[in-house]
Amino acid sequence: SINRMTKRLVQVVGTEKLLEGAEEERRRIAMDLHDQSLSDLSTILRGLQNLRENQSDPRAHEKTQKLEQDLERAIANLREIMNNLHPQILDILGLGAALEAHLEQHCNTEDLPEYHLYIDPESNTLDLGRLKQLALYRIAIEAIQNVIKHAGATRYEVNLEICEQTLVLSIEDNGKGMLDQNGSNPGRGLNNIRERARAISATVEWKPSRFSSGTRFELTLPC
Amino acid sequence: SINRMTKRLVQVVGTEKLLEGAEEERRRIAMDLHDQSLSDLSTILRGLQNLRENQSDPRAHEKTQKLEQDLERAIANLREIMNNLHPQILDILGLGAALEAHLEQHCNTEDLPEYHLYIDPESNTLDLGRLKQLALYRIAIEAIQNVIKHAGATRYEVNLEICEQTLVLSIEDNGKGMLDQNGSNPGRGLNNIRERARAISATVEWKPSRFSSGTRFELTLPC
Amino acid sequence: MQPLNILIAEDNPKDFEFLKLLLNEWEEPVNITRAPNGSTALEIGLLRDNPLVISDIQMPEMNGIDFAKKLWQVQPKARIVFWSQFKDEMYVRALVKIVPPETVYGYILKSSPRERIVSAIRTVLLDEQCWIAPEVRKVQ
Ligand SMILES: Nc1ncnc2c1ncn2[C@@H]1O[C@H](COP(=O)(O)OP(=O)(O)OP(=O)(O)O)[C@@H](O)[C@H]1O
Ligand SMILES: Nc1ncnc2c1ncn2[C@@H]1O[C@H](COP(=O)(O)OP(=O)(O)OP(=O)(O)O)[C@@H](O)[C@H]1O
Ligand SMILES: [K+]
Ligand SMILES: [Mg+2]
Ligand SMILES: [Mg+2]
Ligand SMILES: [Mg+2]
Repeated sequence: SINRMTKRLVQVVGTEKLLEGAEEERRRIAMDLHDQSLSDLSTILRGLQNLRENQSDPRAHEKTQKLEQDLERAIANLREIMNNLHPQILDILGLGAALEAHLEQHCNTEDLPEYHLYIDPESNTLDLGRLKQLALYRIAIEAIQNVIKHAGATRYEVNLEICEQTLVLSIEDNGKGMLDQNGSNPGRGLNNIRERARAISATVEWKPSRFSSGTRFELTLPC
Repeated sequence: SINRMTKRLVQVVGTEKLLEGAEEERRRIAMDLHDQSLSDLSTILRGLQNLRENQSDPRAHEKTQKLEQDLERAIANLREIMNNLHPQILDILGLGAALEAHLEQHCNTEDLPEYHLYIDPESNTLDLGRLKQLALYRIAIEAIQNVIKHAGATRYEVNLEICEQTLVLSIEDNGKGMLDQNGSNPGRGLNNIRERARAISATVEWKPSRFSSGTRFELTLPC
Repeated sequence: MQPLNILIAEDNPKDFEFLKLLLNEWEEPVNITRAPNGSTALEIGLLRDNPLVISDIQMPEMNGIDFAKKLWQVQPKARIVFWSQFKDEMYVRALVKIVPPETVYGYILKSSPRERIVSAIRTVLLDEQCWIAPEVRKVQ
């Protein structure tokens, strides 16, 4: 009945708020990791360095150095986990910088397709708000992930542009193109992209790329 | 129009899946912290202990001991963050044990109202599945939090019971009772409880407690 | 002298390597078998007489507590030392409920000093006495 439907619609908003809350909490936990754990461990690392420098026994010196290296690795690891939880760079340097950092850290190896990143300088002046920015970031990451996983491309472009009051985020590859999905796809990626886009009132589309083959993923957001 | 409403309803399911995905990811990140970070740091801690034992210079000995203590604190801290992200105890020991652990760790101080916990032994035989269990846990934590924050109670009871194929989770306080909310409440707690309950098809209710004053929060879930 | 057969249930390779090095330093010859999760550990444990086990708690497939419960149902004399990152008393309390009467077991933390880990394992597996880490001992 209409009545029940209206009721459910009110609930949708609730669920969306819950999701927002979840993102906020991730952000908080990432900050805890950063401000507490990482800073504690960095202090300990400095303590170890100081200990080593004053160590006269060569065996103790060597052991201490080994511990330092282990701790450096553990810190790098924790940083990675923290970043996974919430990319703090996003809050500090914005979407363009966060995408650049992600591509450099995770997509810049020989065995992966070559990427070209273009960030419209105008995009830096945009004040999207934290949640929109985060949604755009997560959408871009999944679209890039899909290119790497499925497209069989040798190159792709990631663009963030502002055209006539509209933000356009596109990821375009020269791979094999998207096949018709016959409802049999068990992945969550495309659905998540659609959901996140909807939550921030953006439009998404997958179409043939301007390369001779491949897919262009395009998100537009009036702003 | 009906058409648009139906479309939005389909989207609800998407949003709920996104939320489930978010919980799964938190769980995964907590496991990473557990398996990587905690394990690395424990290895380093043992290394420090070993270093100290072989240290002849008393000043170096003392410094190393100080570093050990700092690292122990950092590890404890990380455990807490990990737990905040996803209570692993829930997956291993179940809902009753997880609630008991939470109450003991966070609600067992002099300045907080006294609690009484009853876990029906039968509840241990229940196989709720990970997501339902997690929703119940988060709901209980928020209801307990609300008692502490708002009720002005001197005692409360937390009960997890099975009555005739139905799980009943109740949190009952002897505080001032819930005032009529005139839509002005900016908190997210009650709404989150309702959303999480809805997602697992549970019913929730706030009513007068069986004490002379106060609130009884009750969740029922057919199982 | 017959070697001691010790089964180690541990999913984390680094933690397993640490235990292996530790046991290999003993004077007694030891024969180590590794199971990367609880269900494999259970399969192996069920085939042994009075198995000696060191088990992690958080593992894929089957966790250490469920593994112990199932093993003790069939092999009530199995001696198990749990070694874990979990510092919560609840884990020991859960073990108290499932350990068969007269069976000894141990609970140690992975962050404990090496010497303490060694002595805990020896106390349970060789001296047949319980050993519970002081951090979680309040329960008894
Ligand atoms: N850039 C692309 N090129 C070719 N095919 C693609 C591309 N992006 C997505 N696809 C196709 O769309 C399907 C669905 O993608 P989706 O992201 O939903 O799932 P997944 O990547 O398989 O799994 P998940 O994202 O949940 O890890 C993929 O299996 C793939 O066949
Ligand atoms: N056990 C209780 N006793 C008395 N009042 C309560 C109790 N639980 C909730 N309330 C009332 O309900 C209101 C709404 O609670 P809710 O959890 O939604 O928000 P909050 O706790 O104020 O903020 P948040 O949960 O977002 O941190 C509270 O402000 C309080 O007035
Ligand atoms: K563990
Ligand atoms: Mg995908
Ligand atoms: Mg609240
Ligand atoms: Mg493990």
